[in-house]
This record gives sequence, structure tokens and C-alpha cells, in this order.
Amino acid sequence: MKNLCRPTRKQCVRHAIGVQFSQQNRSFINFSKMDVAQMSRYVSPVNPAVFPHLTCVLMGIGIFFTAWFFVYEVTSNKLSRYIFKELLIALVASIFLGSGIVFLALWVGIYV
Amino acid sequence: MRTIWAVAFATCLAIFLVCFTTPAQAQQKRREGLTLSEKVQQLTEMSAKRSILRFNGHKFKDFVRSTPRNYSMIVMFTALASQRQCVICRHAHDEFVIVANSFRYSQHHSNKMFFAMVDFDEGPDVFTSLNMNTAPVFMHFPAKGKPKHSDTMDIQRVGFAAESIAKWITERTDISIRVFRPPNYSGTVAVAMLFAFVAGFLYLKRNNLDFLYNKTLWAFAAIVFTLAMTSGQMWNHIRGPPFVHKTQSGGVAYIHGSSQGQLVLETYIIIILNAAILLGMILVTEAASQKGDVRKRRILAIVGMAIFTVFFSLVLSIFRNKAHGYPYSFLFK
Amino acid sequence: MVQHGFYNFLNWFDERAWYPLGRIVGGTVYPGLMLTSGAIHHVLHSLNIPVHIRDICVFLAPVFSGLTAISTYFLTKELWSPGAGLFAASFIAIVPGYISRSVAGSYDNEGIAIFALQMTYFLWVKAVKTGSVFWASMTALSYFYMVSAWGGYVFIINLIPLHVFALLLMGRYSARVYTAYSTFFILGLLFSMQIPFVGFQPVRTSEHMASAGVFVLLNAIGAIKYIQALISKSDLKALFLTVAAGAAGAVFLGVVGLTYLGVIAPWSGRFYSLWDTGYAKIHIPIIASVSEHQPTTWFSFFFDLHILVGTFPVGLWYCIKSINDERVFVVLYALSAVYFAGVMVRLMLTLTPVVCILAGIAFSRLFELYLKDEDPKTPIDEADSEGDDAAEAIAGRKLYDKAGKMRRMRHEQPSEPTSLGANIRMVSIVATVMMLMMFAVHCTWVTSNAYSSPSIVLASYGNDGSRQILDDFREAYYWLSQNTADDARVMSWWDYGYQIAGMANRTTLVDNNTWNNSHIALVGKAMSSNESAAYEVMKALDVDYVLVIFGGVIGYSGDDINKFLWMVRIAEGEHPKDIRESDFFTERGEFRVDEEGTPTLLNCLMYKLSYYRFGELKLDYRSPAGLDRTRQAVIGNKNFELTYLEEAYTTEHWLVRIYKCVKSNLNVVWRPVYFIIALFCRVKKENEFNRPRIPVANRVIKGNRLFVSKKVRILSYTNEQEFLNAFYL
Amino acid sequence: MSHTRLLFLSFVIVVAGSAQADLVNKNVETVVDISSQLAKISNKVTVENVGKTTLKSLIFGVPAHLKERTSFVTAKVGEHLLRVTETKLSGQDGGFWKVDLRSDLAAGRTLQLNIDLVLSRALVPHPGQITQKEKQLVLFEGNVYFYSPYLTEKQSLTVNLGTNSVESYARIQPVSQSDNKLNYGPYEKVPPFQEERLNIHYENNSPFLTITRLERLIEVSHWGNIAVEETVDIEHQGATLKGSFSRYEYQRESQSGISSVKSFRTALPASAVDVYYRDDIGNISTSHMRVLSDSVELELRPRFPLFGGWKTHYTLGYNVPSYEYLFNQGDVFVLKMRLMDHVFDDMYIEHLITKIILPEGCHSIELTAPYAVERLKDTLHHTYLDTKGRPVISVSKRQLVENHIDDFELRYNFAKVLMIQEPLLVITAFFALFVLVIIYVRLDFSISEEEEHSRVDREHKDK
Repeated sequence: MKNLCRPTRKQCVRHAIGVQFSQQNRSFINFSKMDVAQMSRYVSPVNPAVFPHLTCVLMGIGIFFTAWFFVYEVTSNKLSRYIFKELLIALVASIFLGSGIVFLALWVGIYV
Repeated sequence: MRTIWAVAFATCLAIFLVCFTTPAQAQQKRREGLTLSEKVQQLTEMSAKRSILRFNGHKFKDFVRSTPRNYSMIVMFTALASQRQCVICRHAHDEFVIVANSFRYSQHHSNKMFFAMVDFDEGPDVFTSLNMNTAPVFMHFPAKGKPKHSDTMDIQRVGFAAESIAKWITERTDISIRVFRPPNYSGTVAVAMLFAFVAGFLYLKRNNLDFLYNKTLWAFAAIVFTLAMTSGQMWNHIRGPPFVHKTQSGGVAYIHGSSQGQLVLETYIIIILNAAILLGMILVTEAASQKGDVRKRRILAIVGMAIFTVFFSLVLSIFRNKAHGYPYSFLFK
Repeated sequence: MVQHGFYNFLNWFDERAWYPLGRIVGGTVYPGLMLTSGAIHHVLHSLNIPVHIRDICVFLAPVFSGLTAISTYFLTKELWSPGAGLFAASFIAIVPGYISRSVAGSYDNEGIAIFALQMTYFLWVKAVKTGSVFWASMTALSYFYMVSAWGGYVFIINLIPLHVFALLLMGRYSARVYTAYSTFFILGLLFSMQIPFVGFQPVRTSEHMASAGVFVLLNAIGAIKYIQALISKSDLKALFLTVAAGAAGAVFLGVVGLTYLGVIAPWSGRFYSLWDTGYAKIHIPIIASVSEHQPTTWFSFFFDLHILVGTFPVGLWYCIKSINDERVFVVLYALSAVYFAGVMVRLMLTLTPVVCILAGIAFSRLFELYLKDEDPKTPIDEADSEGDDAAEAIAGRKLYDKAGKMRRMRHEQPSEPTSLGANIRMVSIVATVMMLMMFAVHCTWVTSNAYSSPSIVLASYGNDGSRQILDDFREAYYWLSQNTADDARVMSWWDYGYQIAGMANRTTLVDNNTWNNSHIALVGKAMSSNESAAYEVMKALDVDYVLVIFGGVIGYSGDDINKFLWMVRIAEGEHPKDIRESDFFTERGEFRVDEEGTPTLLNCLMYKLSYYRFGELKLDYRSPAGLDRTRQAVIGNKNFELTYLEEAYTTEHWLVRIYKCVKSNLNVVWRPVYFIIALFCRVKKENEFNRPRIPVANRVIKGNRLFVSKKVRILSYTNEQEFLNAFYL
Repeated sequence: MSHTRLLFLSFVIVVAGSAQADLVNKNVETVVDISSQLAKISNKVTVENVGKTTLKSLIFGVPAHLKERTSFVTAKVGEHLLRVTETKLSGQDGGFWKVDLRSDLAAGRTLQLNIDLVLSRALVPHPGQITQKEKQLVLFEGNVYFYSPYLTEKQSLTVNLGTNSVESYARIQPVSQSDNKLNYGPYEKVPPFQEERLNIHYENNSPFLTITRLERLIEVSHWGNIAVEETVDIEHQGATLKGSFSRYEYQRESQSGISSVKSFRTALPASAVDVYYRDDIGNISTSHMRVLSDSVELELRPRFPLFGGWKTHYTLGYNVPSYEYLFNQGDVFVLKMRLMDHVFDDMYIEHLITKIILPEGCHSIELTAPYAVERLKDTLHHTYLDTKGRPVISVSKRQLVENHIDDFELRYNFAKVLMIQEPLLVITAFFALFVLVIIYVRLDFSISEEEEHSRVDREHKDK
């Protein structure tokens, strides 16, 4: 069975350093780095509680625009078709749908 | 093919010979106490004549009961006489003949085993000595020692099909017999007849063949076939269920209780119900599609729809009775 | 497969199955399923979506059922009208007969095969309609996929020629049919021969000969049509008849002759058992032992198809009444499929799509007539107006789109003077819709009750309705995988082969790909002979562990004792001297495990392994010790000890019992001998690798649908297991 | 006795060289707890500087046969942790540690400190194989005396067995056995490096579970979640099961298989949510979760009871909100989390691997470990919506016990703007799809042609 700290100099030195840092963090403030105590706790930019609602709203709008897009594509023929309108709808649809998908993933627990 | 003809011929020969072997038996009857070699030799030439030896009491005693023997006997005790009216005996006899012949013409035909039969009317003493009072019975007399209980074939369980007899023989004496059935031409004949009939029909009506293009006819045929299949006739054909069911209360059950089985009558009922559903739906559709007098069509529509719903709910209720715990029903419980 | 690539998969020799024979997996399975999911897995991973291959296997079936619905829609649209297509698609989306195979987790060939089937038929109909080489070659492609997916491709390759032949008989020959069929036949033949498992069967077996015959016939007629221009009408007929008859006869005689010479193999047993229905029972016990190969009662027809059983002949009727080329096809399809479904429960699967199509036709016709005026263009615009609903209609929301129809009907009532009164139509519509709703609820009920119980986790319901989970199978398999040697060889009955191989990742002797009957019979012999004799066999097969399933404690009906007679029969088929079925029956011909049971039964290995130390167990205070709940009998042989085996593990509810084979150093002598034998066998069996004598027959308990969910069925987990092997390789 | 005498001579030589003889252990009270599978030795030592010079450090140790088995060493004065480094003494084959005192020890002063050691694998099952019925007996080989380079004036030793069924124990007078305790000593004037085997053979049915491998995966997401997944290989390293396992006896008699383990409790952080407990063939349905005030207690039941020599393997995972463990200021983030967490009481881990997956685009990462760990090579991990992969920091350590549960600090920089990247990815994908549709609608001729075809067909049929 291997031992936790083979008595080779290198490792013992690292051991010392490791312990030293932890000691310092416990005991007194180290000026070289910001200390955890000063930092603020990190919260997500979007409150996880609203993921479901966000998903529903965004996806709803996105699906609406998608439907609009496809209906437009199918119904309009070569003459009555404006590339800019298409692109605009497509852009809006993809923005809403995309963010909706992301929040859906977050909602179901795929933390991207 | 050749073997089959041979078998057929041999059986004819055998039956032919049966008629005047009685004098031969008469001669053999006088001689008592045969040695082993003589017995074997006689048996072999007898079995060369026909595949099944007919024994009466004396010969049974000589060849079967008396030791020493180095051959084993398969004996069928039966009552073939017409006044006995034993139908099973005839079937059993036929099967037994098949086995015997297929043993006789099989490659490892040996004089280690012989097939024999004892008719009740020829040797009642045998039956009494073996104190058996039923027929047919298949027994195996091993080469040495008395027949044990398991040497009697259990007809109730395995039946007396040639295959099962052969299997039983294989179990008792390690001689395996491949059963050659003389082919049963009845099916072929029936098909040929059918074809002939259809051909003749077509020939008679050759002047107007347009009924072949009559779609209703074809549609009708197709639907009949479909109904037959969906009502599980194939299951009946394979499993052979009883027509109706006697319940322990003495009544008659038309519907099989469980979801696993079905009765023949039940399937007929289902055919009728399905056909009714079909008819109803077609009526409804026709009523709406065809032109013409509106009142008639209305009546048609109402009738059709009524049939449709009523019979469908009937099927559903039957299904519900078979599938225990099925919650839904329509119109009927 | 993902790890080792495609070619390694094709010539992957699985030495962990069928010990000591081993098995050439690439050559003995239809690769389509694995290739599909492997491809999906690959694509997803290239997109950095880390989905485990097992999850893909689980969700493959539902995805493909969706595709099936779409292809059904197209097929029906080609055959009749878009409205009928919608109906058909929504039917097949919810009909239990297909859900049984498309439920999530049921990972087997049929799932994707039905999609391939529908797609092929759609493309074929398309090809016949347009007569374009493009569609015909598409047909051949999807036929190729079908061949790679399922053995049922034989159905296609016989049905399509049948269709062509029928068209010829009806004098509907046309250049379109000619193009379509000849393209399809040649390409399809070449493609299908690319599958290693199929190999040269298309040119060597009788199943495929019909297509060739029709091909010749078609060409002959084509030739005649060509020279029609040259010769006069009168002698054309004679020529026609002679040539046609000549061609047909020549082909027939040729096939017969070749078969007689042995160039063409006769029908395989399973295929033969479709025609001579009594065949399987006598000759192939292992097929007969699978409850899915039983004939079908009307009950299971109704169970799987409900209202469609009654109504799809209506569609048939109208198809025949207004016949045309492609409707000939669907009629033939319906008739053949209904026959096969009648013969085998399993083939209900091929019937279901056509039933949905025809019922869709029937209902759509009825609704078209009853919802609008009788002007000819209505079907079209109905279709257009519902084109958008297609998605959700396919998704099974049939009721919603019915509601839409009813609304339309109401506001159309006032505007027809001549036809049926509004209230009649109202009533009939309501009645029909109600019956369709019955169908919908029936489907949901069946799906939730019969087809949704998990594969190997048994759920039992207490008296107070509390649901408790019996996870014994996984418990045992996981014990095997963790606490036995990595090369340990486990002997069990073949139903559990894939599960052991997949979950426990141990070497099995026989598994669900039952290509080698004699090997199975050997295991059956070991199970059904007494302990010392069995030990000889096990020593010879070099067995380390023996696994038996025993339901006597919890009343699980699908355990090994209930399957035992099949083991005996199969063993007897190969070793008639050692094993005799009659020894296991009492005098009155009963199969009993209590005192009246025959001594042979009470001392055979399976009995001892199942009931070892069970005699001491009192299940509850009222019942005597050693009461078998499954068979409701107190076991006959109670206090016995095992000499050559020792209990290695028994799961919590005694459902799975594992015994360790106490080794003697004899194995050292035996092993090389048996490997030599194994090699020899492999050479001998080489041709059988291409045509397994017995098809893949899994899911044993599945056939009998149980309604009381206290009892349990084993769903089709097994194929997935085989598949996962390809990864644990 | 003679060879200790000899040792003593050698020590004199050595220590005379190392000029530390002016320390004396005035009083040592040792408590050895061997009621679990670990041996926890806690010494309350009072040292006195009898020399002239002030001292900054002192040395203690364990005999050679315990050296390999010592997993955890700590020294305290009151509540203050002291820095402990492993050293060697020339001519001694025992294991030694040097304690740096916080404040110098002037001449003539005394100091009281607590020195705790945890020995793993010090309890050897004896006999090594038992049947299902038998109880599990283990043999402990410790050292009676406090192993120190200095003279010990007075020492007493208490062994806590946790049971009162003792087969045999070393009779080094004075010794006495109260119900489940063994009291040795007091011993006067123990010379340095004094060894005396403390052999105790007694019954110990406590779970001898060893975690042969624990892989802990911490996945940080800046959407406010930290996912933890622990993959555990457990083996019962007590006396192995001999002969057959009988379920019948196991169910009937409570005494059979007493040393086997049916289930154990794992404590998760109080904020842990959506916990899952599965192995590679699916969910393990036998586990109960209880939410306590300060933690979530999980009763894990393996698929099968663990007898001696049996193994099992499972995966346990849960999510915790990021604000518990993730701190930031501007773009600098610090993850302050446990390097390893509680699996069951008195656990022993042979090999620990902790992997930390940071979001995409983190850079200038530096790790601060509470004790010496082996830092493995950094790798990349590809998962949902990744372009170049996420950085993975992995560390590994062997032979850990409960006392090693301690926080690490991971410091990295991350530009918050990068969080937009994932939605953008999806959005562009969709947009590309739509554009494709647009183009397809533009350059599609086959459909119109197709329509003509079918129309022709329909006419053809109508004819």
C-alpha cells in the first residue's frame, strides 16, 4: 500500500506550501490575492426560479414566429415574396426560439 | 415415392394374405414347445409375409408368454370385429399398421422386435389372462423379464398416432422408427376437384366472362376471408377448441371465460357481429353517397348507423367480459 | 461498435456468447438497428451532445414510430386522399398493435422495420403511379434498409411481385409497372445481397424465387407488347398465351429442379410453419415454445385493433369497388397480412399499418360525405385546410381534429336542401365520433396497462394498493458482474442469455439468438437430468455458475419451472436416449412438483436448484413450509443437499438463484478437447451462420397479455442487451 | 527487554548528535479507539524544555510497522492547528513528524499539545475467512508506548474496544479490563523509541468497507448551479465469506451475516437537490432520503448485501446552488468547496480523484489544496453547446480518512460576456436553418414538375 507522503524532498516541500496557504487563509489576510471573505457570493444572472416561465414565454413567441415564417414561405409564391421580410421573421423567430431552447435546457437540468 | 408405392403394395399384399393364413395357423397350433431359434425363424418368415402378426391365444402363449425370448414384442390388443363397433380400434389399427410397415421397410429392420396383434374375438383367453377389459391397448413385452407398468402405452395421454407409438417404442426398446405415412391424397384430390369445378364453370360461362370483372364479387370474397381471419379461425384450426363449453353449473357457455382461449361458436358469433358492423358502416356511407330519393336514404342512414353502433357495443361488451378489469363499455355493460 | 468502427462490427466474433462455440455476431444479426442507433450516436457526439448509447436505444422506437406515422400518411395519401391519410396516420399513432413495439425502451428490429416497410410501400406505390426510375430506385434503397433491419423483408419481396402479377392478370400491364418493377427488382436484389446475414439467399432460397419468376414473366409480356405492333391481332393472343405460359412454366420448373438438386434451399422452417400451421409444433419445439409464435385469437385482434377490426373491411370494400393499380396493391397487402396475423401473434405487427390505412379510408369517406356538400372538390380543400393540423393529428391528437370537423359541419348545416337532413347527419357524426373516442381511450388504457410495465423490474401491488418494486433481476445480474471472475461462464436457459451478457457482462452458453439448437438442447439436458449427470455436462461445457429463475416465493408465473417442459422437449429432441418427456409426467399425465411428482422430476437439476432449501421456508404462518405460490403446491422433495454445486447468491425475493459449480481439476483436461470440438462445430455450422435454423425469438413472456398488473411480463429488453454487447466489446 | 536496551543505546548516540535531548514528555495520556475499522490514536502530551535553549519544534513518530498505515496526522495546541511536516531521523526506521510550535518554547517551560493519528488497515481480520454464521474477529497490532525520541516520564494508555468479547490482549502489566475498555499503565520513565507490541484480538463487526476508488466530479455552471457526481467503488475488506451464501439463513436468523453490510448513510450538503443514485444498469430503487437541518442524509442500500470480499459500484449525484460555494469579484471567481465529501462514517478511501469542470473560457486557473495532493494533467471536456471544450482540473490522492474532509480553493478568471455565447450558438443554428429553407424555396424546381406529373397521372387514371 502506498503512503500518503513519500519522504522525498519535493513532495514534502509541496506539502509545506499547501499547508502554509491554508494556514494563512485561515489566520490572517494575504495581500497578494483577494481573499474569499471579501468576495461576494455568486448568484446566476437569471434567477433559476423563473426558468420555466421564461422558457414558456420565449418558446411560445419563437414558435409563433416560426409558424408565421413557414406559412409565409408556403403560401407566398415567387412574385409575392420579400427577402427582407423573410429574413426579419427568421431572425426574430430564431432569437426567441434559441434563447427559449437554452432556458429549456437549464430548466430540465442541463446546465450549459 | 418408390417406398410409398412399396408400402402401399405391401399393405395390400398383407391384407390379401390375411384371408388364408388360418390353415397355416392350424398347422402350427399342433406343435408345442418351440425352441428359441425355431420361434425366431418362424416369426421372421411370418413377419416377412406381413408386418403385423395376428395371434390367437396359443400363438400368443408360444411366442410372447413363453421364455426364452431374445426378441421383444409390441402387441396391440384390440377388437376389430364389426359387431364390437369399436371405432377407435380401427383408427388405432391403421396407425399401428403404419408403424409396423415403416419399421419393416426401415434400414435397421431386425428380428429383435416383432409387431403383433390379438383380437378379442380370436383370443379372449389372452385378455382374461392379462385381465384387461378395454381395447385397444398397446403393450411391449421386453426380451427378458415381465412387462412392467410402463410397458403399457398410455393412450389417454399420448394418444395413438403413429408418431407417438413410434416414440413410445423408442423409449421402451431403443429401436427408433421413422414413420412413413402413405401420403394422404384426399387434400390434393379436393384441390384438384375444386380446380376442375372452377375450370368447368368458366368453360360453361365462357361466352360472358365479365362476371370476373364484377368487383362486388371480389370485394365480397375478400371481406369474407378477412372476417374469417380476424375472428381467429386459424386459431381454431390449429388448436381445435370445443364447439361449446359445459359449465360446471350444467349450463352451456358460448364464450370462453379467459382472454387466452376461444370457442368455435364464439368465433362464429364474432364473425356475425363484425359483419354487422361492416354492413352498418357501408349502409351509412352508401346512403350519403348515392343519389336519389331522400327518404329511402334517410332510413338507410338511420338503420345503418343503428346497426353500426349497436353491434359495435355488443362486441365491446363481449370483449369486456373476457378481459377482466377492462373499464370501458358502450351502450351495453 | 462505436468504439471499434463498422467493419470490426461486421466481422466481430463474440466469444462471450455461446461458449464454447462463440458466435459471429456480424454475420448472424440484421445490422440495421445497430447501425441506425450507432449513426445517431455518432452525429450527436459530433455535436458535443453526450447522450449515452443506451438512451438512444431507449428512445429510438418512439422516434421511428413518429416517422412511421408520417410515411403512413404519405402512403394513404397516394392511395386515397389526404384526409384518409390524416386518419390513417392518427390511427397508427395510437393503435396498440403498433405501440406494443414502439413504446420507449422496446429496442428491437420491428420498431424500425415497420417504418422501413411503410416507406418502401409508399415509394413503390409512387413508382407504380409515376413509372419513374427515380422513385423505383428510392424504393430499392428503402428496401435495402428494410433488409438490413428485419427478417420480415421477405414479406416485401413476395408482396410486390404478387402485386405485379395481379396487375398482369387483370390486364393492367403498363410501361410504368414495367419500369418500376424491373428497376426495383434488380437494384433491390443487388442491395439485399450486401447484407452479410442475408448473403446469397436472394438467389438461393425459395422465399425469393417468386420475385425472379415475376420478373421473367414481366419481361416476356413486355417483349410481347413490343412485338404487338408487328403481328396481327389473331395470332397475337396465341403467341401471348404460349409465351406467358411457357415463361411461367419454365421458371417454375427451373425453381423446382434447382430445389431438387439442392442448389436452392427449400423454405426455412419458420417460413414453412406459416403455411403448414401444424409444422412448428411437431418439428421445431423451440419456435413453438415462444408464445409469440402462437396463432391469434379474435380477442387479441380486438385488443390490438379495437374498432378498426370491424371497420377496415369497409375500406377494403371501397378500395375494390373503385379499383386502380395502387389499390390492387393495398388489397393484396391487407389480405396477406391478415392471413399471417391470424397464424402468428407476432405478425400482427405487419397487419396493423394496413388496417390503419383502410380504416382511415373508410372513416374519411364517411366524414367527407357527412360533413360537407356533395361537390367533388371538397376532399382537396379539406386536405389543404387540415394540412397544418397534420403534425398534431399525427401526434395522436385525433379528438382535437374531430372537433374541428364538427364545428365545420355545424356552420354548413343550413346549406343543403336535397341531401339528408341535418339532424340525421348530426346524430351519425356524433355516434361515430363517440366510437372513435372509445377507440382513443381504449388505446390509452391498453398502453398504460399492458405495454408500459418496465422490462425487468417487477412491480407488485400490496393489498393496500401500495406499490413495491421487485428489482431482483438487476440485483442478481449486478452481483454477477461485480463479484464473479471476469471470464466466468454462466449457464442459464436461453431466455436470459442477452440479459446476462448485457447487464452482468459475463460469458453465456446460450442466448436469445437461438441459432444452434443442439447447444441449447445440451443445456436443456443438463437442466433436466439428475445432478451427477448434469455435472458431467457442466464440466464438459466448463460452467462456473448456474442461474435459474424461481418465482415460487412471489408467485411469478414466468419462471423456469413453468418453462421446464420446453427444456425437456428440446433436450429430448437431441438426446432421446437420456431425456424422456414421459418421465416427467405422473401416471395421470400431470406435471406436478409435489409428492405425486415423478422421481425423475423431483431429482433433476432444475428442480433441485429451484427448490434448494425452499422446503424450510414458511412464507407466512398459516401456510405450510415449502409452499410454492406459483404452482400452489407444497414441494415434494424437501430436504436435499447439493453435492456438485453450492448456492452462490439468491436475490431478496428468491427470484433469481445463482449456484457456483464446485470445480474439479478435470477441466484442465476437458477444456482443450472442447475447444477442438468447438472449432469443429463452427466449421460444421458455417452454413448455418448465414441461415440460422431458428430465427431470433426473444420476449418469451410477452405474448400472453396479462391484465392484472400483479403478474409480470418481460418486455423486449433482450435485443438491446445484445446490442449493448457490441459496445462492451 | 534486551533489544530495547540496545535501541536505547543507539538512540543516545543519535540524539546526542541531534541535540534535542533537552525535551522531555512529562505526561502522555493516550486513547486508542479501535471500535470501528480505523484505529484513532489521540495523545495528550505535556512536554517540558529541560534544556537551555529555546525550541521551535518538536518531533514525534510511530514505529516502523505502523508507518505505512498512518493516514492522517495532526497536532494542536488548544484549538490552534500546528504545522506538521514529515521528517527522518537517521538510524531510525519509524515514521517521524516535525511539529512547528506557534510560539517558541523557552527553557524550563512546559507546553501541552494534542497529537492525533488515524491508522487505516491496522485492524487485520483474523481468521481471514469466516462462514456466514460466524462473527468477525480482528487483530490489532499497535504500540503500547508513546513513540517519541524523548524520554517519557509518565504514560497511560486506554484502549476503547467497543465490545467486551476479547479473545486475547497483550498483558503488559499493569493492565486491567473494564467492560469494553483496556487500561494500560501508568508506566514510568519510558525510554525513547520504546516499542512494545500491543496485540489485541477481539470481535469487531463494524462495517469494514473500503472505498477502493472515489471519483468526484464537480461541474460548475455560471447559470447558478454546481453539479456534483461521485462514482464509488466499494469493497468489503473484512473477513471474506467462506462457503455458500444462504439467503434462507440470512432472512431467518438475525445473527447470520452479522459482519455484512446491508446499507450505509451518506451525508450530503443541506442545499443538495435532485439527488440520484444509480449504477451502470440503471437506477437503484432502494434508497431513502431524509432532509435534516444541517444536511441531507441519504440511506444508500446496495443492490445486494455486502459480505466479506464482495464489491459493488455506484454513482451518486446531486445539484447545489452556486452561491453556496462560488464567490466572485468582477471577473475573478473563487470556488471554495470540499475536495472530498462524506460517504459513510469511519470511511477509508484508497484512491481519490477529484475533477473540477469549469465553464468554457476560464483562464489563469490556480488551485489551493488543504493538504498535499497530486495534480493531474488538465484536460478538456466537451458537452452541450461547447465549441472548444471546458477546462478540467483533476487532482488525485491516496489513503484518505474522514479527517481529510476539507475545503480547496480554485481561483480563475472568467469574462461574464462569454455566457451569451451559448444562446448565440443556438440562435445562429436556427437562423442558418431558416436561411436554408429560404434558399430551398428559391431554387426548387422539382416540386412543380412533380405536380405536373401527378396531374398527368390523375387524368390518365380518369380515362
